[in-house]
Amino acid sequence: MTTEVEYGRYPVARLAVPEWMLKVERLGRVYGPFDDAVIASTGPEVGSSKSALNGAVVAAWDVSFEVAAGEALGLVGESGSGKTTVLRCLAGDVAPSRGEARLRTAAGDVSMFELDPSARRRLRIDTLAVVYQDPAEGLKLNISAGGNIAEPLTAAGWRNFGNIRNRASELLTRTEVPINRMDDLVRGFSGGMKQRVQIAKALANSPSVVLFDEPTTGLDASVAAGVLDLIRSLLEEHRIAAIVVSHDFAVIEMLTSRCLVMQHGRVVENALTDQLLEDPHHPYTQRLVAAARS
Amino acid sequence: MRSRPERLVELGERCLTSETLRSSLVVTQPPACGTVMVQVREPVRRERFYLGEILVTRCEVRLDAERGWAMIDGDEPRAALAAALCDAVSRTTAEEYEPLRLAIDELCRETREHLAAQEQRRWDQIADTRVKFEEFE
Amino acid sequence: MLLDDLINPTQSDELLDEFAKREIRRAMLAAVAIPGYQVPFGSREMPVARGWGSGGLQITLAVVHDDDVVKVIDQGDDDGVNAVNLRRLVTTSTGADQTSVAAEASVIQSRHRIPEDGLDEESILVLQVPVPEPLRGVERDMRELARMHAEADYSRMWVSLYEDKVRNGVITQTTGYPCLVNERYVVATTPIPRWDIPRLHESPFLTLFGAGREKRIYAIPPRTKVEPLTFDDVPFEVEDADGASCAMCKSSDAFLVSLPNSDVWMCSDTDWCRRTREANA
Amino acid sequence: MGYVSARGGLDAIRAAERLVRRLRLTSESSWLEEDQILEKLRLLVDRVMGEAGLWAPRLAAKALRQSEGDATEAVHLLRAYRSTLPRFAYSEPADADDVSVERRIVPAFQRVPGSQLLGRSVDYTARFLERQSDDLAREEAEKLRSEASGTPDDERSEAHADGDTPQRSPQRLLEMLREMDLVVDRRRADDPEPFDITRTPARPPAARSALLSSMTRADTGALVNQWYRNILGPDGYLHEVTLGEVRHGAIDVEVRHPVTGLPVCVSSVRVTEVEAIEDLEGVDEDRTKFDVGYGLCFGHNERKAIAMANLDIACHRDAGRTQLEQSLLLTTDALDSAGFLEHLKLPHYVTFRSMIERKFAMRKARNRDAS
Amino acid sequence: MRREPVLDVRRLHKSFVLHAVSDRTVVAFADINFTLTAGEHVALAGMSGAGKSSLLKSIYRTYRPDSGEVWLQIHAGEYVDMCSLSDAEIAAIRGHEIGYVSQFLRSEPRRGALEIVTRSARQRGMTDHDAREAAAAALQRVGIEERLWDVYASVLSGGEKQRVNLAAGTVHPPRLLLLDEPLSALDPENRERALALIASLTHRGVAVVSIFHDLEAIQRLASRVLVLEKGRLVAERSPDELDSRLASAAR
Amino acid sequence: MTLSALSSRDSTLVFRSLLTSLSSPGEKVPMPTHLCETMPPRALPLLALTDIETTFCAPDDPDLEAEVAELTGSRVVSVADANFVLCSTPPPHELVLHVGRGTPLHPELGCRLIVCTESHEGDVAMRLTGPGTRPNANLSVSASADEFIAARNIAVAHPPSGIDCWLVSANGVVVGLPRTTLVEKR
Repeated sequence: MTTEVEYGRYPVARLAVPEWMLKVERLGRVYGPFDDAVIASTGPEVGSSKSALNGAVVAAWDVSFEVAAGEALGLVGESGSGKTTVLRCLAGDVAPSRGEARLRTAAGDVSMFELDPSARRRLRIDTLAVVYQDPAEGLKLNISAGGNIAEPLTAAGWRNFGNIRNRASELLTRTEVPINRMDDLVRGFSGGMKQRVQIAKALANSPSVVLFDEPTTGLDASVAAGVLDLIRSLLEEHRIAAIVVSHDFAVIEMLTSRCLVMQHGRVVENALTDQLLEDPHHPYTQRLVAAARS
Repeated sequence: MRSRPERLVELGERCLTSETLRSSLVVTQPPACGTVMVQVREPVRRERFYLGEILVTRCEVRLDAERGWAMIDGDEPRAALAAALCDAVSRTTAEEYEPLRLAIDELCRETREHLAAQEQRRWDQIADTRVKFEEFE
Repeated sequence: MLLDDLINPTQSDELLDEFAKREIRRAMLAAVAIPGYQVPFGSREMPVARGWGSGGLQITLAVVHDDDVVKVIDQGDDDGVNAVNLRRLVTTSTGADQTSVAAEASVIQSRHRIPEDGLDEESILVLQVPVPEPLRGVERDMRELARMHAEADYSRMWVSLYEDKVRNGVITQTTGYPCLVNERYVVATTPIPRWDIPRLHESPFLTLFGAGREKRIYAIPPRTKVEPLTFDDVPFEVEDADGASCAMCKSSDAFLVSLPNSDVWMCSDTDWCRRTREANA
Repeated sequence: MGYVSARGGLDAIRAAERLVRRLRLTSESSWLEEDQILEKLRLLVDRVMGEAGLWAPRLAAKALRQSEGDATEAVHLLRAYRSTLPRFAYSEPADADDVSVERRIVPAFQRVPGSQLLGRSVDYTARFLERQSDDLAREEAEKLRSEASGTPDDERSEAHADGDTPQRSPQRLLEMLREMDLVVDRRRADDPEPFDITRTPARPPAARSALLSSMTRADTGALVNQWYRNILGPDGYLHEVTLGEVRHGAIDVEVRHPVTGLPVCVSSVRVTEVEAIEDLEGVDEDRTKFDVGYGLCFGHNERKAIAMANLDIACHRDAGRTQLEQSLLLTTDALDSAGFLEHLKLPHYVTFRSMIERKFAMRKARNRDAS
Repeated sequence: MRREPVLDVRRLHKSFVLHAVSDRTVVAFADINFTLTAGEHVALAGMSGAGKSSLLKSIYRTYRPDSGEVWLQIHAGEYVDMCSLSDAEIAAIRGHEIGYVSQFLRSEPRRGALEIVTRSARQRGMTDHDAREAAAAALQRVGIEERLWDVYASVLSGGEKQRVNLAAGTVHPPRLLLLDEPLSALDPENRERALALIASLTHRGVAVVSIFHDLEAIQRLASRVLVLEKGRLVAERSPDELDSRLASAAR
Repeated sequence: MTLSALSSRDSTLVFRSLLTSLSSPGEKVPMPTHLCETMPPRALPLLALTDIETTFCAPDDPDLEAEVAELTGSRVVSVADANFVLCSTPPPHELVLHVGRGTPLHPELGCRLIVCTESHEGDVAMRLTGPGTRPNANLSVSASADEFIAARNIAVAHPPSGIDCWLVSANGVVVGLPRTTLVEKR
């Protein structure tokens, strides 16, 4: 064989890796009183996120990750694994029990969980957007598509009717919502169309981070494919740092480059998406992948 | 304070017949209506809350050095003044007010008896409405 | 009765005890210091129904002394039944004088109008407010409403204007047009007509708003920015009477109301109308 | 001063006032005595005092007479009068355990220490309208009066000797359940100052003391409706509770004497008190225990106290998830709701004019778009 | 002076633990060592299941090796060990330095060929404009007609897909090109074109590790052949030494 | 005792002076002369506005503090908890930064600070802008009040929370500085 070089001989290159936009450290959310013993009494080894000691539910524990601009990170797991809890903590809908989430903003890094609620809500206007599984959560159904987009715009200080209309129609066009539906109430839209409007609204103020919570679950397969495709294009185009929560490997494979696999509130595996699909290590991941491939 | 207003007024009038008393009396706060907010401690959390106000008449007098104060139920200016007067008199030590002090003691005793009798009467009326059960061993 | 000699039975005309007035005054001072913010206060029950001006009445009673001259109007009318009723209560309980001429009044209590003229730096305008919360139409939960004001988060208000304009071609808000005061708080301008709104902006006089039922006092100090909420490119429109003029005084530059199903218009400000007629005569 | 009363607004008002007063005072029947109202319309007086938040039986009777029996109007008269009064003091905290009962039932148990004491209640009486003539009624009254004075003492003592003697302040069921460790213990260690709804408007999220005060002063009908609609109404999220206790009785009001510093009893007020036992079934609740709601109001008004106890526990369990609290705080006051309703009778022609103007503006915009 | 290697694979091991089958361990390959310099083309040969594809995927880090090192040159004189890089670093390296052409185009719904190849070029660090031009040139090189450029790749024929794949992998010459049966579905004309393309890349200094199923391709392109057997590297041959037996084994 | 309780009418008059002063920041508003002649003017705001339901303190004037408490029933509490704080001389930085400013949800809980100055004529000229101020509204303060204004500016920097101030001169002229007034050195 040809190996003549000796171990360690190579000068090691330092790689330029895109810097994180969102960095989550040791995030945990427990429902009910807890201490170390309660935490230890839950998790994949125990087979439950509910403690037998006091019934507390450790919905998520010790979740850490980073996402860079232009990168999409997946959170995979079955329902109840804790992935949506993580997303909701980041969205500000649920208060974490522990941990830190740092967000890079134009004004410098902020520790999201340390912000007061109002500062937290301000982040949601133009820095961190969420696309919920249920469009009813992210949209006001009895308001027009344009009006839904006008909300984040006016929150960000837009005060010109014509400019708001133009921006809304631009976003709706980009998300492939027929422009003649702009003034119709969202209530009358199909599921896929509602989801597109929700995405348009999320992008209204060009956020740097977007959280997707099962963005295509509940949509017909063909509609879902269209929405996924749209999301992927938008992620590439806007260099958004995205977190995609899904139980569906097809979604994860399509959108993300890296993934965390969660089970019973813990991260059991953490790898590149193609690695997880082709070379899953954890028994739970192997099971999930086998199920997805069959 | 819970004596019947007419009895208080009677006694007040009697006090005012004393020339000495009249001359050393100053009504510092004439009888006036106002309210008292009723605080209740409830049993579930042992928290206090405000039940509502009650209407009272308040009066304050000064008899020589003695401060007399009264707050009585309802709109009863005369009775309140009388009660404040009695309150002041009851704390005096001067010999000449002794008869008044005795009369005040007497009114207090009478009031206690009256309230007790009233209470008993009410109780008697309702005692029969108690549900009786067969005794068991 | 000897006791009676010591009792001085004075029947008071006061409608408010002294402590209540102090509380209302403290709330008013806070309202002036934080223009547009709805200051909660322990609104007392008045001899008039909640909704008949109990808030405005409490403010007036806490402001007025016997050197004041008061004008009380309802819909611009000094002789409206509610105006008459309130004027009677104010004057008898405070000893203040009364007038129908705004320029002569130091305190003007009004329901739903600002007099057409006569208000100056010496005037205090007291407006009766039935519903003080301008955001009620877009949010029902009071916790959320409080938050929106605290954070100046009025985007949903803007969305409702957007929707209105999209759906109806115009902004259909009628009276009580929401305004942004001092670039901070959105207020309900009571139901005064849009006609009166521009007069709140940088006005020479102090305006005090009293909502008795909802137990809120707010204020617009003199010389304060008051902007009706509208888009930069959608002009704010006052009521248009299509060139009509008052059947009695011929004014066309005053707020006019019409008789049902007719072309007959009349001034809503009756004293203005009277004075105009006298001047014309 | 320039004051010109061009039209007869003031005259018309005065005439209306005179008309009401004359017809009230000169009606055919004899003058309605305060005592009559106090004794014969006892429950109405109680209700008015409760909703007014002012215990003043004589004034309440006067108010009812003046309002010709309109309870809400009477409440208004009392409250407006109260606005002219200074508040002299806050009473010493009265302990609800010291209520001296005149009626006490415990639906949750058949036999309880201290007995079931039915007291003066028509709950168990068939509701037949008594149609006898006034003369017959007077006759019966005379007869009863003479009998009452001759009630044999031994009969009474027998009643007392039978089994456990009824107590004036029997131990409450809540205490017994506590001894059985069946109740979630929510007793607080601290002692926060009560919220005063007459000084600060109570708005959600509010302290429980604010809710209790709001409910105790609420319109009886509104409170009952609030309870009922939360069982059958569109948001139906209330439980049907088991009543632990329903009591009616008197409690002393004490004020500290400024000179001696001792508490002095200035009055005794009658109250109705209710404990509502709630079965817990929430995921975060201790299902092995009960929780208890509490109601207490002026006078004899069981409907209000029961609704209040139900809503107290409902509100606690709701914990701000729905707008129940806001409903209770903001929509149950008799004068707030009635006053706002009545303001609709005021002239609104300025607002209406503005509304009409917008209708035409909308049409114009629509025509513009169409063309 | 000896040329520095572009790739140095050392003591590389990979096995799979199948948790669903009583945690059985299956060895993919073990103790693989070889180096590759710029412009060198190494073909992997061996029976099916010998571990060829696994080795390729382990170098690309789609598989996570159990142990060993994969040193990749990324600048003159500077290396990274693919086995010890973080996920984010791998992601950065992959797009930039390594081209990977598999047998099958992973179906990307609603993407045209031009878009796919352009994206790949952008990942190599080209500007949007340059990437588009480079993509067009790459597609022309592999013989995809312009009328198909905007057609969703998922509806193209197997051979067309494979060519799109090849275009994407080679659009901007990577430092290291990994080829896993890139020609299997091509007709003779296009196969010829692809072979020429790969050969030209090698000439331009791209290091190639490949798996071909036919002897002719290996002999035309490879400078060396590494023979794997049951996961072991058993021999190194020159392409000329390959006999038809081995070639068929490579299949 | 130098103070006496205000009559209903006098309370109204004092209140009106205070209302005018807050409505027109910077304007010199006299308080009723007949009261200023018999009592220290600085006590008038407290006598007119406080009662059993308010809290206050006068940290540098304990005698006056005790008298006001007795006359109005207002409770004496710490600087941080007081609804009203009276300072007989322009207060130090720490005190101003220590008084309550309310919260965004309840800005009305911010403290009212009554500060005595010798007169409203000083060496340091300030320009006032904001709601209620007249064009060219200004204020002249002494050097010691200058420091107080600087601290006040910090305390009102995060609206709607903040503090509202009255500067009361020895002769009973009051100048209001609500939190919305921007005070800048000229």
